[in-house]
Amino acid sequence: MNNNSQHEIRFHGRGGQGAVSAAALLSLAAFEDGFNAQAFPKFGSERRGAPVEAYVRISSSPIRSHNQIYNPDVVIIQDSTLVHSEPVLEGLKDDGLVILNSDHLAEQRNNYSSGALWITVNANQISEELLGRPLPNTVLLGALAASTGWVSLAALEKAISHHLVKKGETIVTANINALREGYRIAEQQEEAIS
Amino acid sequence: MDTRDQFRTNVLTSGHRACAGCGEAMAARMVTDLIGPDAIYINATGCLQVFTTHNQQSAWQAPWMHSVFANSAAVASGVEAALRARGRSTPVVVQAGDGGTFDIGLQCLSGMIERGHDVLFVCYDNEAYMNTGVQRSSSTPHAVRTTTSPPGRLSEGKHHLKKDVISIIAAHHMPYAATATVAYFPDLKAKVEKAMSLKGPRFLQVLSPCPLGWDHDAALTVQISRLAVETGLFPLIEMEYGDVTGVMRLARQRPIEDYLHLQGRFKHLFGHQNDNGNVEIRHLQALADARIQRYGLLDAETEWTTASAAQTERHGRGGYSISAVKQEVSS
Amino acid sequence: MKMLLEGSHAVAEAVRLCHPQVIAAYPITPQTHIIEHLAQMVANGELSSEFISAESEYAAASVVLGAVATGTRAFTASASQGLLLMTEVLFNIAGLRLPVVMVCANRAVGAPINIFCDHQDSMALRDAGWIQLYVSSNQEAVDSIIQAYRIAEACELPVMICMDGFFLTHAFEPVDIPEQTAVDTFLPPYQFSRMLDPKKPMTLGGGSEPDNYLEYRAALHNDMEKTLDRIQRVGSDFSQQFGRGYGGLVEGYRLEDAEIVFVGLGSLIGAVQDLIDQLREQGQLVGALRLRCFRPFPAAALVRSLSSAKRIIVMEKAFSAGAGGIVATELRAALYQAGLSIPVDNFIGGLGGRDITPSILEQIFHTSVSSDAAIDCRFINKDDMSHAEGNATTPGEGD
Amino acid sequence: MSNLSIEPGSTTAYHTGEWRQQRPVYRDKWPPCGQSCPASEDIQAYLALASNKEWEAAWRKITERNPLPGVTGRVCHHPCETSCNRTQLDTSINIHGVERFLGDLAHEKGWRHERFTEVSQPQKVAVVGAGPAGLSCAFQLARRGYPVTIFDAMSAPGGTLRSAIPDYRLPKSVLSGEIDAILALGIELRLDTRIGQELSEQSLQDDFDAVFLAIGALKPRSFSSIDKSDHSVMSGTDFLQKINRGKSLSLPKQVAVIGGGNTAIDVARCARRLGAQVTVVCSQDRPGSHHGHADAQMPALPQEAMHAEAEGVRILFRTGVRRLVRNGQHLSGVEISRVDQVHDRQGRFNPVLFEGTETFLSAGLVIFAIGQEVNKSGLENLMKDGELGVIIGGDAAGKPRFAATAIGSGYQSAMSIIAYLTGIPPVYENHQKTDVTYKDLHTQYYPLLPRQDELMTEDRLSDFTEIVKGFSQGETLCEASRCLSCGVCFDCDNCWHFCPDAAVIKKPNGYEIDYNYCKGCGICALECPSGHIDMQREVG
Repeated sequence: MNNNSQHEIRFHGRGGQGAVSAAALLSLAAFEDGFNAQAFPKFGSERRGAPVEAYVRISSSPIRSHNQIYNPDVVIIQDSTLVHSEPVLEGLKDDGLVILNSDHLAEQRNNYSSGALWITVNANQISEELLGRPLPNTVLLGALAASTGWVSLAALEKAISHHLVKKGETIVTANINALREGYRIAEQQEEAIS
Repeated sequence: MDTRDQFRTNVLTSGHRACAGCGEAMAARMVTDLIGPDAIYINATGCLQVFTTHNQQSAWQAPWMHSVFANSAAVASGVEAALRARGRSTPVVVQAGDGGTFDIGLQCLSGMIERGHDVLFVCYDNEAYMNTGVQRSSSTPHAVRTTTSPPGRLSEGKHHLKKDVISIIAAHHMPYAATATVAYFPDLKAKVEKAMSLKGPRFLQVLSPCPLGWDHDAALTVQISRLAVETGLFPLIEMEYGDVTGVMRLARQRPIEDYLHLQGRFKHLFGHQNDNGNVEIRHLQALADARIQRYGLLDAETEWTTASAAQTERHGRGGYSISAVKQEVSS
Repeated sequence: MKMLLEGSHAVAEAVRLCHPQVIAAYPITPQTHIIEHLAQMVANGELSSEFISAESEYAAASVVLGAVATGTRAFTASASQGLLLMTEVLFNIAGLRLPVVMVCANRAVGAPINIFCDHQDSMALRDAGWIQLYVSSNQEAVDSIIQAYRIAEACELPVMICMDGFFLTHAFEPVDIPEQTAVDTFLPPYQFSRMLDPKKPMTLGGGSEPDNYLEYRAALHNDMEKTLDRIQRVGSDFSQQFGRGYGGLVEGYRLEDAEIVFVGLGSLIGAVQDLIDQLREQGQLVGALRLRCFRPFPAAALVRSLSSAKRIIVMEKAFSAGAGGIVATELRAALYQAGLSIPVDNFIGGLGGRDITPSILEQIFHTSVSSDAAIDCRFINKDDMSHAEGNATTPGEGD
Repeated sequence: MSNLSIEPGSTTAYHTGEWRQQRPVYRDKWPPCGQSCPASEDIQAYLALASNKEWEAAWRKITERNPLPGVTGRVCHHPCETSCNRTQLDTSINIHGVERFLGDLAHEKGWRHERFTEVSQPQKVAVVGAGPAGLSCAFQLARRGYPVTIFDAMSAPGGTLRSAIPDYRLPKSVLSGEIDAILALGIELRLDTRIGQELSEQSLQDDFDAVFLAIGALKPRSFSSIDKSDHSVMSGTDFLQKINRGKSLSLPKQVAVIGGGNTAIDVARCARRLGAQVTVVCSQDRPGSHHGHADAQMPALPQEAMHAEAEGVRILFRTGVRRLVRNGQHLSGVEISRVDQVHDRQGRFNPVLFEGTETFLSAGLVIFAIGQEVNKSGLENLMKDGELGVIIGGDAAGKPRFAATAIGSGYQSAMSIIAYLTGIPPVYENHQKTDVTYKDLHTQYYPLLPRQDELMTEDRLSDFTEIVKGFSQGETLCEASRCLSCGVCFDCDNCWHFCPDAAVIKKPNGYEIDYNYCKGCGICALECPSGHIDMQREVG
């Protein structure tokens, strides 16, 4: 992965899938790890099912820009159908990373060949098993942590505990389990690729 | 401070520039005298504000503020919230005209009531925009001549009906809403006192004749206010939580012409070649009849009739109220 | 304590520290999160305020008007149509000299309706008699709210903190939330001097005549101008106590020997500063000046900071239809009044939430330096944007 | 920034009174009750005091003019009630009921009259006649410090009040009580003293600086034109005197009373109480009847006539006596006829009888109650015109023969005597006041409340006990409170409440208009219930 002092992550999802929350959790975790961080949604009113974008900047120096992210280091795609309808890969750095929520692992990678590294996680299935409904965001954050190392699993767990505290211990635990599962799968895949 | 009168504070004192015989000045003086100086008064834009605070002089002898036309109920909400935050229980009173109540101020008033602010909102209803030179408001009664509802070849004055604002207000399911008018001081007094004894949003609609806009002799202000009641055009009612809980019954119903004749704003309805004017007079009579029927103003006579409400209290010299006498006699 | 918070949440935290006894608001994107957080704090018992859910922004402004006149500290927030709906009341608050503090989560104004950021809403109220501070980060928003109460209460004039909707209100950023004790020291309890009080009855908001109205309004202008000092002083007091400062009225960036200076307001300045760094690396003598205080207009401070510039580029997210960029126009007047004839290029962009990307900023720079005559007023239109995303050509002429 | 708030009440620096074109003025009017009262009582004032339960003050207000309220409350013909404006609203105030209550209460409580001065004036006044006029005059003089001696031919004071009014209308105890209270002011009373007999005219003139002659009209008008015999015939005054002296009379079964005045009715009712069947022959119409002239109505008080009829007295209206029917000396009855005209062209009482309407009325006794005349015998010198220091009053002055008229006459005479003695002319303040009629009132402000009348005893005929019961305190209060206070402020606060300009200032004793601010709208005048406020054009 690149060694720039600033990382930019772009989330693509649909309203209700938790892309904005995921961005917030990621920035919280990075902040917990001692970095400067910034998270914000692509602005608009929230409509369930509509395409959603969210952005995260992680940096060792203060972040001054409030621009949206046009050249991300990482793109996290929470819904594989978006690959067909939205310019999800636009501006992705040549050596970027795509983390895709899908059950067709190889196929996706082949159809959209680029210089980027693709990690595919069946986050819907995992979240369905662990959370009882398809909420892929924490699974994918685990995958991000595993494949980039920009944030620690511990910091993400803390962010989840903090952020979801109101939803009760069961939800927190399930999400942490989902996070860990995403982390485990991505770790495996990366090993397999490399 | 003006301390000429040892029997009251004169919350609204002399030197104000209302027209001679102003019903609103009279009503406001009555209401504020009954509430007293230990209250905070918020005033909407209008005649009352203009004639009481002219040229760096104020006729008010209580804390008083005017902000703008439409927002008095909201300002009062803020005042009341601030008092609550400071642990004070100073009463908060809004004074507004019919424009500031029926029309431009209705939204803020509705919000204030819905949020349950402990505020008495008093509307001095003179049935048009008098401050700007007599334009029709939604309080202007049917067939009235104003500068924006002028009678002409195709018109007999205002086409639309007077908005039934008391019902709108009472529909908020609020503690107290009542109508009153200057002619019946004992009734007005009872209503102000009742309103002041309650908590939460309260509303008083006080019919206040305007010699200028209604085009009547300055001395007739009280007389016309009385006739508005006695004809049935302006029922005096009390509503609590949306239900009518009190009406002042009429000792007798006066024909509508008795009321209309005294006022220039209805003059165009009389002495017509065609009978459009007569139609409108009959329409006004029908409106009065309908209100009498709706509120049962002529139903079985009770103690509380226009006659008894108009009765005078006797103080000092020969001072004995008739109710006290009755009590004495019966005991 | 340093935390990573959504901007709206950070604002709510700052408001909480100032102990407003009355809060009134009406929801409007992108301000809504601020009042949601405050409502939650009140519901949780973390903030002892009367929270008034007004039935309109007009009423919300009126509620805080009444509350401050009754001797409490109060807060409200709004944006866009809501702010404009408040207009009458906001003028009135200033005319009554009530120290109200509000946040404007800057948003475009319809039609067409648009919920995203620009400055057309607060700029439209520039003549209302409110002090307007435009902040560039959530940290500054937090700090400025605390300062705003002190300024407002010292000057008996209202203060509007303008923060970019979404860019700031919806962004999670690290923010240092000051300690309550520190804020209490900085901001002692306050009661309005002309308070509505039966013990000392006074008449507020009485009528005026041709005879005296002008003197009232002239006094408003003069008193507004006098607040420049106060804003500066409160800024330095704050910086002394909390170790953070924003220059008071204006904030310069690499101005030392700058010949070309970007001037802007709000959160855009971060991207501008990034560009300055980049251009400086290329050897360009550029700098940036952020206008923090727009009302009162800090003409002297601007002239002082810009007197040695050769060219000034003003980036604005608002305009006066039929007249052009507002800041540019006022800046030109200030420079002219000071006898300086520095060309001022005026670009209007970022309207309705459109991002002013780094590459657009760069193009603006090049367009500016390559133009002989000063650019009066140019809208950065869609063609410019598409060009910007593709390659670095100059912005189109179609404005 | 001090100008951002305005001082409270600062508009008072601006005098809106300059706008005014007319000004309201508080002005006491002269209510019709007081105007019509022969004794000039300030009725409105004492009703106001009574309505405030200030009983003693109310009694003192009456006794400023009338020291015999217990008497007049019973026997007065009360023109005040006839003129009362309230009659047009619902029914008149029962003024006499209040008056009687106050008189009786004073007696019960033992309230004493006060002298206005403790100084004793050097001039002495003689009052001849201890009837209502004489007592009234003596009372007024004594209160003002004049030594007064009353002379009366009778052996008890009271004049006709005692001799002519039966007990069932005026108990002797009431009369005596009030007379005693008058005499308690230090008046000397010399009874059984006839001028010209026990005391000479000359010594009266020598010993006193002024003389008031209130000798009444006691001589019964002669009925010799009808019948010369005096068998089974007597005058009403003689009859009443006998009864009032407590003489027991035995009457024939049927008695005819000739006359239509109060004496006739009193006689008839007394005779009724003595067990006779009584018929009154009255040449006038029934009071309140429609036909005929107003002064062709029976002069007796309507309610007295009603009481009499209720007690079984038969009254024949428009009926005159042609002759007495005798069988030798023995009286068998009266021949009566229908009356055409009561008065002749000169307005004198001179009934004309219709021929052919004669009827026979059976009677064992005929009592003539056809009026009295003044008996001047023994007083011929004093009663000469223009005699200095002598004033004639009461019935003797030819005034209408009512107790209240006599009392009023006594007051006026006392004032004249003082004016004569001091040389300072008397002041009559009321005469400068204007009238107040029903249309001057704003009756909307008065609740409708019916008049209360006194209750009657059930068994009236068995003896001479008083038949009309007095008011209770509550009834009195209620009647007093019904007073409209015509033309006189009763502190209702209307002007104070209604003034849109706070230009009416309330004071402990009424109101004051602050003309600095009054804009002259006229509302106070229009809304004043009692018509106490006048509007005047501003001049200059």
